[in-house]
Amino acid sequence: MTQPIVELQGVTKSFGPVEVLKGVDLVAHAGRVTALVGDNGAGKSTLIKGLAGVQPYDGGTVLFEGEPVSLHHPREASRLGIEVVYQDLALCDNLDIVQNMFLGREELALGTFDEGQMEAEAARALQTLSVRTVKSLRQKVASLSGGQRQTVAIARSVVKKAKVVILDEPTAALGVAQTAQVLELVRRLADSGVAVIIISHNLQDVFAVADDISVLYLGTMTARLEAKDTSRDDVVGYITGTKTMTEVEA
Amino acid sequence: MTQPIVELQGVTKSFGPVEVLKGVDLVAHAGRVTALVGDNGAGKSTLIKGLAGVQPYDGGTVLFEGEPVSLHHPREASRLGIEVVYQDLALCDNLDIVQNMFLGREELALGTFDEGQMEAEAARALQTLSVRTVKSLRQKVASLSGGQRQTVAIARSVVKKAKVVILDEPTAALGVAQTAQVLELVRRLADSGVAVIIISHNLQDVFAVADDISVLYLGTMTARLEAKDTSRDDVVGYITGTKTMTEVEA
Amino acid sequence: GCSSDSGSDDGSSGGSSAGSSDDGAMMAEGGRACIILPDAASSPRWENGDRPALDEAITAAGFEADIQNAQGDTAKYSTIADQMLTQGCGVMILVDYNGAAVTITENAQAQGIPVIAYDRPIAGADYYVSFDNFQVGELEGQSVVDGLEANGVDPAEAVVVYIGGDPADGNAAMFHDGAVSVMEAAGIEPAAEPAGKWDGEYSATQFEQALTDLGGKVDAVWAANDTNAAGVITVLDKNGLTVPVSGQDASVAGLQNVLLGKQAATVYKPYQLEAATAAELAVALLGGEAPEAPTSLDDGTPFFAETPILVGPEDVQQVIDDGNASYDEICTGDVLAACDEVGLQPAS
Amino acid sequence: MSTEIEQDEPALEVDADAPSLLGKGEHGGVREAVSAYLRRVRGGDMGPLPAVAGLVVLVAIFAAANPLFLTERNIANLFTQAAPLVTLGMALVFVLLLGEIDLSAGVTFGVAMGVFVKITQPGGMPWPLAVLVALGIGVAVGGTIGFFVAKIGVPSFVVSLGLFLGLQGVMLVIIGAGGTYRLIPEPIKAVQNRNLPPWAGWTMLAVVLGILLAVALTDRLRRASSGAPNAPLSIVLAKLGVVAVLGAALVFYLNQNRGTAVRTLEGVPIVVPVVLAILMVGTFVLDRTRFGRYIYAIGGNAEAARRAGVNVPLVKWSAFVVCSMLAVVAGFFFVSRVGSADASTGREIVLSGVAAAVVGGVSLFGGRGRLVHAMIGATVIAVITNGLGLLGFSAGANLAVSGGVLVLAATVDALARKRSGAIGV
Amino acid sequence: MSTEIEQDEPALEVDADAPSLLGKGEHGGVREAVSAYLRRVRGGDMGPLPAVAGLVVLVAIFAAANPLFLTERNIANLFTQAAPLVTLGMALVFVLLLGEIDLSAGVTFGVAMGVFVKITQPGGMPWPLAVLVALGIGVAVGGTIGFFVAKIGVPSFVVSLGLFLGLQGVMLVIIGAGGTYRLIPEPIKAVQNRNLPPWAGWTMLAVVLGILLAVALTDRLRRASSGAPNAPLSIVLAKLGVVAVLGAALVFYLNQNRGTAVRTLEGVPIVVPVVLAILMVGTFVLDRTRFGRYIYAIGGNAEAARRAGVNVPLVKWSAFVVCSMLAVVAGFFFVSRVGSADASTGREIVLSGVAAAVVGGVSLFGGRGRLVHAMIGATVIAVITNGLGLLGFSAGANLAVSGGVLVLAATVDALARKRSGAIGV
Ligand SMILES: Nc1ncnc2c1ncn2[C@@H]1O[C@H](COP(=O)(O)OP(=O)(O)OP(=O)(O)O)[C@@H](O)[C@H]1O
Ligand SMILES: Nc1ncnc2c1ncn2[C@@H]1O[C@H](COP(=O)(O)OP(=O)(O)OP(=O)(O)O)[C@@H](O)[C@H]1O
Ligand SMILES: [Mg+2]
Ligand SMILES: [Mg+2]
Repeated sequence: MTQPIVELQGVTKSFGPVEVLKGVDLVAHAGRVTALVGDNGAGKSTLIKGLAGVQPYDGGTVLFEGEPVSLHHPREASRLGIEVVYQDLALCDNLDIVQNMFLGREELALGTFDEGQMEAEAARALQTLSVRTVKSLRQKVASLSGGQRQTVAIARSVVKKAKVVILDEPTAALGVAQTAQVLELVRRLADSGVAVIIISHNLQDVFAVADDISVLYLGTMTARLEAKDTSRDDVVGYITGTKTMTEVEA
Repeated sequence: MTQPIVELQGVTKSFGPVEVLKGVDLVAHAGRVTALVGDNGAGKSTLIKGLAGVQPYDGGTVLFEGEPVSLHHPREASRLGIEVVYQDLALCDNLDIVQNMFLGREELALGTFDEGQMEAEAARALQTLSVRTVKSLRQKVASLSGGQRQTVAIARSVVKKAKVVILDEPTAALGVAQTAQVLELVRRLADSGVAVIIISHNLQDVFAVADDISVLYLGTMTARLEAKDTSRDDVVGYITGTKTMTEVEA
Repeated sequence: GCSSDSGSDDGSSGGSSAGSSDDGAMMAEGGRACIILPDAASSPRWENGDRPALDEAITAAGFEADIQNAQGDTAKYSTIADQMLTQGCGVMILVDYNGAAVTITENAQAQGIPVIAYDRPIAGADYYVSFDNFQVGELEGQSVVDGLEANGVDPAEAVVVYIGGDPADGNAAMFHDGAVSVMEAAGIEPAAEPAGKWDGEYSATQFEQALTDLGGKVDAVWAANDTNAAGVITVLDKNGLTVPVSGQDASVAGLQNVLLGKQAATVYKPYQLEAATAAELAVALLGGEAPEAPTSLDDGTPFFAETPILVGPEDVQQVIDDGNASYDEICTGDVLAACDEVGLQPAS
Repeated sequence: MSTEIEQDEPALEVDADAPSLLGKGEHGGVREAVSAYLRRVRGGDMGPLPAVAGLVVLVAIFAAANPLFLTERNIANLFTQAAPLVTLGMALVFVLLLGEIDLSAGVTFGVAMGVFVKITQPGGMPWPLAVLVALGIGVAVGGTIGFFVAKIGVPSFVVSLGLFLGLQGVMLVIIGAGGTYRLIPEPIKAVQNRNLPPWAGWTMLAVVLGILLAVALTDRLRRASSGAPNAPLSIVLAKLGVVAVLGAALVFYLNQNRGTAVRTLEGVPIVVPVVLAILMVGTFVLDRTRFGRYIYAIGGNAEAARRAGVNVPLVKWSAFVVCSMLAVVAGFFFVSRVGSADASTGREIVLSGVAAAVVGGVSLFGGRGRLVHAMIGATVIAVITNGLGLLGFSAGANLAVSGGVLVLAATVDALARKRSGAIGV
Repeated sequence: MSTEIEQDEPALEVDADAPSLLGKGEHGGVREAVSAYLRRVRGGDMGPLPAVAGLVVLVAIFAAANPLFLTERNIANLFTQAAPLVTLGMALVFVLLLGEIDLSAGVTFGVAMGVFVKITQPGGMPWPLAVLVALGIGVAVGGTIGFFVAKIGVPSFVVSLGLFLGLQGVMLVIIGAGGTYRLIPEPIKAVQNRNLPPWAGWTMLAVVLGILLAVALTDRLRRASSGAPNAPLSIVLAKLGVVAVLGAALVFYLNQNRGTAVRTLEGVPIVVPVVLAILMVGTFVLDRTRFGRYIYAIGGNAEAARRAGVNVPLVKWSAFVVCSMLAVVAGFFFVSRVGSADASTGREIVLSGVAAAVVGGVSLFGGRGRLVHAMIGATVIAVITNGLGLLGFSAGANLAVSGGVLVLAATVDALARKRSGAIGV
């Protein structure tokens, strides 16, 4: 197989006395969808926050396109082309939809904001995601429904061309149609050469979209599988710890 | 059929210019699980926030055990025996798990808190929900994972005996095992005579647990079905608005 | 009341306790003068005038001076006093700040330390050394009355605005009462007396509003000090008016305004006089004597009174000669001509 | 069912069933715009409206109590009296939006003015250079606070309180013997004490309207070119019309002779265009540049802003620098009014500055507020002082009434917001 | 796979696979407890540790600079000097925990003391009655602020600033311009100026230890009876032991004669047990009653508290009342020290009170902090004033140094928290 675009080697992370990641390896390849699954509190979000530079790892190595990189700040991840949709969404409630979608990546013209351009792009991104009920692009995100907020967060990650897109439970609050659109979006992102890492508890979604499945169990990676070679029951076994394996070559 | 425990008649709600609920009817019976489904932004959360007294309705009538009641404050709902798990969870990040679970309903002995009692009850409630990864009951909820937070919010609703339990997307962030436990909990609550209203986008879960299904579409109730008489595709049709019906007697 | 005899007893007992102490740091006790100044912002005199003057005089007599400033905070005032008493004092010179010195006086006297009330009266003090603040007010009032008469305005008819100081400050009340006593005698009724504060900007606003209310007509302003006068004068300038304005402190701006004819006069309180008297008294007390005061207050406190001086343009030279203002700072720019007119010279 | 768009970005498939949101809820002419605005207001999006309402009520009361209140002369007074507080309030908005506070803003300008007044004594530095020195002091103080707050993470309340104390010490050393120094440079004195000639007042109004029109038209062109819909031109023109009418009334009023029989006094006070310029530039920065946007974002959710790649410490630091610099400008208006600087200059004003912003509708918790809110709030406070000054209460009554009226003004705001039932979620 | 429990509540099925969380992570003896504590500290849960560290550093510096600093006499001074600020800081904690502020706390006690001192002039009211009147004034002021904040929703910054102004006006009316009244009632004077006899100091210590032990043991019994595990008794005893040793050292030290040869001065100042009682009762209320718990909940997430059925307005209102009442108590300590009250009493202290709480580790944004934090923070500030007072700087230098040291003290706290990398969420 080709060189992975992102490779984590033995990353660790503790919060005070609590060891959350105990030496985790993970790879993600361009053009493939890697699903990261695991029980609640297994450490999935912590793992990807480290990759996003939001909560730097305590130890271990991160290779990006084969080079070791430092990820101590979200800007560093952003510069490498890593885009993240966080589980807690991380939106500014006092800003509107367009402002949130372009935060940190505003379109400028003549030194000031090109609002028209941003609105047009935001409208297209939301349309892509089957958003029907939003009243206006200038609505503050504080007044959005749970699913609408999630859609805005996802749309944020596609308005900028990225090399790696990480989605932490992106469909948790989404309706049927929106979920289908997001899964389709994920597939298309991967097909266009982006490495996608998706965290989800919905194994149906995982099997629908993922190429590789990595299972995190209590802070250690207990399985690395190809989706086509495994089954739902197997994966559930790894997640709940009733099954263990020696690592496969992914 | 018996008298419904909760009955909404033509409730309406607007946020400034935006009409979110356009005269909605809903009934919930003791001992039955009523699923409330609908697209993102359909108004589900707004509907149940009205019932919880958090965001009072603008118009319409609420009957509780046949009597019209006023619901202008969460305490009024609480006094009637209505317990709610909110989609945005509504936890105090600076308090620990036990403190959050018993907020507003602390166990007192000799005029001060009976912490031992509360810890014991909290431990049992969490164990019921298959929580494995929480480090201590005295952990602040700010440091919990998404699923752990959701579990705490759900556990909150069961430490007090209620007549009506409302769950707004309770399994969105939960793992496989925890989801199963919550669905089982819902079933058992209903079996013990509680009226349960559950909001979910996961139709599989809905069909697994619900007796009645009500579909909200753009602020109007477009269908009221018995789960055993309908199918997934039908429900999807109502949700996305491609199907409409004259109301059935539930 | 405290007679000068008891002061003498206290002085000697302070000395004896120092002698009996085996702590090296306590040795200074008998020879230390502890001085608390009230604040630094209301007037520059405390830090720039009194502090060096007292320090010099007492140090020159071979004693130690511990001088601190309460910075307009009564709690801090008490803290400083505690700290001083911790280190030991042979005599205390206190400038009261909003009553903070009362308890300290009692505490000090309980330890046998005589207390000199400096510049502001303190109930129960052993001595009082001060300019007479009522007299300061009288001089201010006099300057207003004289100014009106010089302009040919009948005081009884004149439109006079009163811009006082902070009403919470006891001295402000004395300045006010002194000034009013003179002005009232001359037949002046206040045309407006807005709320006061030791604050130039606030005074400017209050005066501007009073002026508006008076339809832009004013004949004189009683301003309690130079800072307040400066705010008033700016508003007068803006309206193209020049009327007699009073003031005190002989600050640079005040003296300049006097020279320019924008301020009638400023009351000059050469604190060197005050400081010299207090220092002399303190040195005597440290040496175990109990000097007699020329007068006493109503409650019997021995009183060394100093006389304030009204400074018009011709009197500025005296302030410069005393070293309380510098010719170079005053006589610059537009003021230079006015300086030359009255023949001002740098201090020799 | 879905169409594909070819573009640079990863191919996105638009759901043709889903409507495009572009321009949704933003169409309609003047009438629609007005009714939409009214609905928004009823819906809780009040903006500075309650503060304006409070202002109108206050003005009405004072006008009834004293007929001199609405004279040209008093209105002109009001502008110059309010200018320092308005500017200080605007300065504080930059840090309040972050959820921070700067208690030292007043003494910062005190120190800057102490230095300025002292170095511009005759024979000293030329005043334009001294202005730069004063602004430099602002930068230094703001930079210090910003360093401790943004880089080290000390609460701004404590840092700025420390500087509030420390700078008073510095002030004592600077001002030293002599206590009070007269302000010498005529141009600085003129700011608060001279007026524009009548024609210049009209020119000022024309320039303001021209800028507003130019900005609006550029915006429209740009939006049109990216395919985003524009509100109807009539709305833009209507808004400008309102500004033009109010502005013209004011300029006309202030151009009346408000002097005495012997001495004319007329025209817009010089400070007015200066404050307007600060308001316009500042609003531009907050609304249309990354710096401004990031200030709002940090105030709303600092962690979200950080995750979006915003350099949070740098933005915070810069906001403190801007705040202190604008505070120094407020200081110039202040000494220009007083005509002198002493060791207590600026010590009292800062709480009023914060109150001005809050009364105008700026949130102390960050993320909500605009410069114009601070301006309106400061005007409310200035009107209270001004009006009470005309009524000539005693000090005790004056203080009691000021405090009471301040609370009432804020109550109007709070009640309006509450009645409209604006609940965040 | 699962067992069923019979109970009143809706039947719950416990997942036997899932571990019970009861007592998890809370076992172990003294050694484990210490190492767990150290890990918690490294993990960012610093509590008041940085403030204590700052305090120790400050004390070391001042002790080195002046040998008198550590004398019994100065330590006793320190207690009485710190008492008003400590109490005011504790008062403010009640509102700071809500994310609110009370700028009027100082003048509130000013007014109460003005009235108290005036009505207890010879021939006036008996002092115990007058104490009730003063506390009643606290209730009235706190109730007023609480009404505007909790019921109407006006920001507390503005309401309390309004009262800060308004009450000064009231003060002027009560006391009269320039007036000063001496404090007459001996018992009130004694609080700050007399000491407990040595035996009473030891009794006080014994009572404190007895209460702590009794509370700890009741807790253990109760926990045991509901099946919740208890920490080993050794930990409880070890903690009590530390308190006993520190307390005994202090009592012993303060019982030394610190007077002059002619006049003995010994014993714990009376104010110390009073402040301790307030600390203990207040901590009890905040930690173990609904009122206290709800204050934290509202400060953490007011909407969540509201949804949980907490009567948010009532709790907020009560917190303001408690704050003002405790402020009045601080006022008694203040006048007892100063010996008189005048129209400016309490005008300056409030910002220091807030700074004390913040330096000690109380968050201005609500939800985080304890009374003991305010106590430590206030002690830091009192030590600064006390220590600088011994060094005899000029006013300018004194102010500059105080400000600088305050910022440094806060920096220690911020750096400690930062280094430990405590990130929320
Ligand atoms: N700041 C923190 N301090 C202490 N513990 C933390 C902190 N953040 C996370 N944890 C703990 O680390 C563990 C892993 O959390 P994480 O959020 O990574 O879980 P997750 O796999 O994303 O779970 P979920 O599926 O519920 O989102 C949890 O037990 C959580 O309690
Ligand atoms: N405070 C508010 N102000 C304005 N609009 C609001 C507000 N709260 C909700 N809305 C709007 O009301 C509509 C319904 O919101 P609601 O949260 O009830 O949706 P929902 O059915 O729960 O959706 P989801 O499945 O995404 O949670 C949405 O379009 C939302 O934007
Ligand atoms: Mg997670
Ligand atoms: Mg919802």
